Amino acid sequence: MAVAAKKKDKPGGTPEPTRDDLLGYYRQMLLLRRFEEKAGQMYGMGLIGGFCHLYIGQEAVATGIHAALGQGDSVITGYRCHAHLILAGSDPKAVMAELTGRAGGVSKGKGGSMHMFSEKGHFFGGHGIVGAQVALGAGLAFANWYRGNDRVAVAYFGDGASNQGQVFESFNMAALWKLPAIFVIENNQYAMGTSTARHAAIRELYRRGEAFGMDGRQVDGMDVIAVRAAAEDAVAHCRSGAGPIVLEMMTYRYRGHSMSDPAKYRSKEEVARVRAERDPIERLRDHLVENKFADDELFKEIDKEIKAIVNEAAEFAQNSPEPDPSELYTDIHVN
Amino acid sequence: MAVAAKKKDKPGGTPEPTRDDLLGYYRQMLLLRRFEEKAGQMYGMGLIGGFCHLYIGQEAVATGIHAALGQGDSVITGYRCHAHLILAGSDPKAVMAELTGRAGGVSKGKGGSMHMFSEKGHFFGGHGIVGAQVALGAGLAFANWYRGNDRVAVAYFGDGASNQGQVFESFNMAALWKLPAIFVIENNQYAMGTSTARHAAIRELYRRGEAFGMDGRQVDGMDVIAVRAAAEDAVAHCRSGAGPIVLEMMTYRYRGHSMSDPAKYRSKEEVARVRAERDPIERLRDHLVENKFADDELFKEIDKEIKAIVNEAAEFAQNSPEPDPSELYTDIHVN
Amino acid sequence: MPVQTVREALRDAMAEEMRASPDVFLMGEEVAEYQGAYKVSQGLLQEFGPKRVIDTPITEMGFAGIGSGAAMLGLRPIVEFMTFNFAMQAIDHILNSAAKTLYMSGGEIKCPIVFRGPNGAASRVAAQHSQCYASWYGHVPGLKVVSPYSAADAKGLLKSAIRDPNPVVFLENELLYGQSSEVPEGADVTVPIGKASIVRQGRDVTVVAFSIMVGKALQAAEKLAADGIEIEVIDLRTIRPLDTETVIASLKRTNRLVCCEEGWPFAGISAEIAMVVMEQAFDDLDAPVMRVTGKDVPLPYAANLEKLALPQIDDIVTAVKAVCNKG
Amino acid sequence: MPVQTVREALRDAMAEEMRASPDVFLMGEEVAEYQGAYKVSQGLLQEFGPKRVIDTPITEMGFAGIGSGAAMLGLRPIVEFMTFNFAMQAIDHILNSAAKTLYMSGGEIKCPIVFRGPNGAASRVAAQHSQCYASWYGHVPGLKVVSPYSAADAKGLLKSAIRDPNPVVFLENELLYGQSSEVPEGADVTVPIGKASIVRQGRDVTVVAFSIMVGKALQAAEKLAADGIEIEVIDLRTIRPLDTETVIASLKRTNRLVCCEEGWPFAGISAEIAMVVMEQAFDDLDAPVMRVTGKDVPLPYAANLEKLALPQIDDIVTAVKAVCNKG
Ligand SMILES: Cc1ncc(C[n+]2csc(CCOP(=O)(O)OP(=O)(O)O)c2C)c(N)n1
Ligand SMILES: Cc1ncc(C[n+]2csc(CCOP(=O)(O)OP(=O)(O)O)c2C)c(N)n1
Ligand SMILES: [Mg+2]
Ligand SMILES: [Mg+2]
Repeated sequence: MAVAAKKKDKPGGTPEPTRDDLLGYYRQMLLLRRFEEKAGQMYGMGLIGGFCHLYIGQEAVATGIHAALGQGDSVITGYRCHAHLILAGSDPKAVMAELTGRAGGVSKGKGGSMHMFSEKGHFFGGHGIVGAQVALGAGLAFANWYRGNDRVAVAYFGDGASNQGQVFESFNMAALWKLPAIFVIENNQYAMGTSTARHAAIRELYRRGEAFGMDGRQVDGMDVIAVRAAAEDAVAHCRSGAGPIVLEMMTYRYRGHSMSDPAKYRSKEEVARVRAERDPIERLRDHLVENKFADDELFKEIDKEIKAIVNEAAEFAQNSPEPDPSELYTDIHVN
Repeated sequence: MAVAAKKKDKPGGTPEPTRDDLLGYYRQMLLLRRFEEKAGQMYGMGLIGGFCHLYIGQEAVATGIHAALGQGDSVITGYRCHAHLILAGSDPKAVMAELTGRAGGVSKGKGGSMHMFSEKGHFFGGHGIVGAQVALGAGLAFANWYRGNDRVAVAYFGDGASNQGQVFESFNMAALWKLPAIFVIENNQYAMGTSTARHAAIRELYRRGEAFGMDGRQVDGMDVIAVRAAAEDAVAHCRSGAGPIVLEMMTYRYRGHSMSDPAKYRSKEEVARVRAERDPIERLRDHLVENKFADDELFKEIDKEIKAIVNEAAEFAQNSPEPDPSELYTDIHVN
Repeated sequence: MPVQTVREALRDAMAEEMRASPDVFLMGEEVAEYQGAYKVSQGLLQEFGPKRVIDTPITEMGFAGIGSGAAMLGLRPIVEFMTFNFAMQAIDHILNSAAKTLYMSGGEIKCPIVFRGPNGAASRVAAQHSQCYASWYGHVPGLKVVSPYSAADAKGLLKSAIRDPNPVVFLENELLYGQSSEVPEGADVTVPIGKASIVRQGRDVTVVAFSIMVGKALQAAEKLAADGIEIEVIDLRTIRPLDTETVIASLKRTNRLVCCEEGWPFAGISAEIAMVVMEQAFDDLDAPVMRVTGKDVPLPYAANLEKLALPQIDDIVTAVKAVCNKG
Repeated sequence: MPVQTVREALRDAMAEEMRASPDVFLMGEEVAEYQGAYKVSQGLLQEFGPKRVIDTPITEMGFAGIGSGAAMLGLRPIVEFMTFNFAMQAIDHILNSAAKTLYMSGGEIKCPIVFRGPNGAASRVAAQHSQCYASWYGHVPGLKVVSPYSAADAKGLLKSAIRDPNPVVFLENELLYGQSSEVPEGADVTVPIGKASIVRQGRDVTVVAFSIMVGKALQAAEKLAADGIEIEVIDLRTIRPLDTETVIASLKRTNRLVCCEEGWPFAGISAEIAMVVMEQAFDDLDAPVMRVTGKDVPLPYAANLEKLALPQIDDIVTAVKAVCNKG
């Protein structure tokens, strides 16, 4: 493991990821996966209520994009938000405690799985209404544009959400005003039980901005290195003042839409095939091994490390008290 | 005038307009123009209230499209609807009486200039909310598709309306289900005071359906023959089951957005130039003369005929009584 | 009488009306292949095929408009919103297109459409997924607004709504879907829109409720009966037109009134009823009308806070006792 | 004191707040080059330039979302709707994004935004352009809802709304834009949100109104005074939070109450006030509360029907006399 990777320039002009970078992504993706697995278990135990949408399978997307962002760039997404929040720097303990609805949760237990935020981490939710985050995300980009800084805003949304009218309204205004917005479509092939072919008239979702002259790119969203590279280009594009851009991330979710979805609309084989052939964590692991950046021992170490974090989060989330009843009437208004 | 024009086939496969066709369009366009001019006068006299959006300058669009439609095809548009309603067969008297809010109005005086309908004429309004008619129009097409007949539905909307999210939502569903919908963008260069360049990120509005694999065509909307030809192709496309299509009609309105708009956002010269060079009625007149289809005498006759219709309408609209007070509580529900 | 869940009753109502008229169809997110997000449309795709049971993209504004347009051309759409929270994206069409067009057209253009789906709080789905829209839609002339409690009413009222030549907003409740009660058989059995139902008779206090609150009121009735207080429970069933006659007649017997609703208090259904009582039965009141409503806060996720935010059986008991002591 | 139109007062409020903070900006349809569809933003583009006075496409949902997002990142957007009828396309963002996020985030994410524009009926614009949204927005916790009558209140309240760290829905009235009244000078003069104002004192009947109905109530007061009836006119000014204290205190003096609003009756502001009176001042009533509202119909276009549909001065006079005769 002593071999340090040299930062090479890749075609886009930004440096290739180093060994440390890659090991970092591996750690992050593994944390996201284990965190979600634990959340799934806790849901099964009745410790988490309501809707709970897991990110399992899609880890490379948020991880790769996050790798390309800098301090002060903003992020927003929908209800499938645990991963994005953790990457934005929130303590897994507080995220898990939000899922259990406890006082120690990031939203004091008042938002739950779908509505989590971190002002410090420039993470603006966690929104339950499909499509809403796209206009809000354009608004975050607008604020940066208005202030004349070089910050960008990333709005994540699903393939299903990409049909929403407000997405197109936002694209038009973002393109018209050249807002520094990166619109990331997490195309996991399904909107709940409806496959892309059944909800989108044509399936190349990266083309959704063409009517507004917006560039779009399709990216292998199961390859964290490819995601990072595309994100770096997109960030550079936005920071240069060239306006918004669409990234369609081809990805897949292994679990049901939410914990209550048995996912009968696809075959077990389809899921198994993706897991076997495209799993983002396995692929990065292979890459790390091939490049001799890591060995079994290190992976074991990381496993242990991650397990500890997740267990600690689960424990905290179960032991954190429920919010004080007086919290019912706080945070309705800022005073 | 004895020379009958032979119906020739034009490239699209449908016959060229005959002399009778052309004279018919001339009559229709002139009626629309004079009707609107009269409405403008009556507005100035305080006989018409609220908002009143005139169609002056755009006559070739609705006239040319109407020429391509058959019995049972449906039409819907926005608030700039007097012309479309008259073409759908409503009596100009009843249309003008609606503008004055009288019992003899097509909507019994309850809808006014922006909300007029004709069930018999398959004309579904007259809608005051920008963009709403596009989804509703897709619904009319849906009904035909559902019933398996070969009727089409035309939804007219403005360049400003073409940015509305529900337009894209409708496009997607129309394309996904292959609905027989003709989406006609009446691009008159302005949404109220905002020029296309200032409200649309790219100005080729006929491309708005591309992200859904929908065909789109740009048409000279000041040339009734070109409009008719494009409309015939579009109707044939829809009737064949090929799904929806977009027609962008390049047109111009001579008056302000509504009667209360002084239209300071453009120069008098700009308007004068269009009037001089592209006026749809003048152009058809020239065409008729060139082809020896009509002479001054006939034009005078037509003028007189139209004037009589419009004057009669104005008279009726002034003398029709106000609706009975009991009408306040009718038509809230069908019983 | 056979016993059914509300879910089955709603499904049967749609199936029967779809059998009766080829113009009736169902569209919405996940209504076809998925059989409904809450399985309300179970089996409909299989029986009626994909042209009459249609999965839509997640574009509420668009498909509410498409449904309304199709209704204007004479079809009888049932538009399912996965929940009514998402209908806010479509509300312009529900009001401006569906509710107002008949009037604006002087009676020319009809819009026979049903907008249905779960309304109000489910379990732990927090602020964006839990709003009650009864008073919003109830506010609007041109709409009919229905919100049943029992399985029989769910079926009979949904059938009436589908047959109604006007736009109807049909507010269901997710927590009721699994509840069972007796449902009369026969494709001709309907329940009229606009009629409340006295679901328990009592002489002491009139308690008005709708949807899930009817169940809570009935449970409160048991508790109160143990204390010797007999409440009359009225299930409004329809929000617009509101059956004020039944409410006032009951009030004239009991002289005391408590109104229950799950939604927020401000300008809610309870407020409307208080106003109607002012107008029609002020002198019959032995005590002021009281309301039991959701708290005036966005619904929190935490289990303990959620319980505090929603009106509970004991809140009804307390309010009933309060109006009894007073006056 | 200088006299200004409501239109000028609103413009000055925006201009002063934009001078005071670079974070304040105005966006909406035709607000910049056109100077506002109703000329409320006259001169603002010239003073502040196109980055702070922004013409948007006709995409209410999109720009309400963009505004809300910008507010979450700390800007202070003023979002103008050409009229509030068009805000129905944006209402999901007003509620689910702007109003609920602070609560859902446990106080983490603020959304200091003003949604403003004309509300209710203008003149002869018919059903789709004339709705009053006071009770809808008033229903919703997380929002503040303001609806001024006078020029001074329009200015002072809009300044407060812009400075408020919460989402504020600011309901103007097109017919009032041209009305003039005295406006105190000084960029520091504001009017607090949440405080009603007694605009005429009287001992006999309390008449509550807001927006354009305040003027009608004041005119009714003149007529009634000629008949020896002195009404106290309260201008609510804010719908949420409602200043029930001022209303109840007045009612305790007069013992009679008439509520006026232009909107539809069902579950309106009047209904809410009737309920509050039930809760807080039942024993002070010498007569039932009465309401004077718009008729329960979509607004018709015809001049005579429009007049019948909207509440008129004489309707207030009649209602006041009715509550005087009673009890
Ligand atoms: C406006 C709206 N309509 C419907 C829903 C219910 N809903 C939640 S998630 C979802 C599917 C979204 O699919 P997609 O956008 O592909 O995102 P994914 O869940 O795959 O990440 C639906 C229908 C909602 N929350 N909001
Ligand atoms: C949703 C909505 N927003 C705003 C308005 C106000 N409005 C009416 S017409 C109009 C301009 C529309 O322009 P365009 O679509 O180009 O049609 P045109 O008037 O040129 O025919 C606007 C902003 C409205 N009626 N509905
Ligand atoms: Mg998806
Ligand atoms: Mg235009």
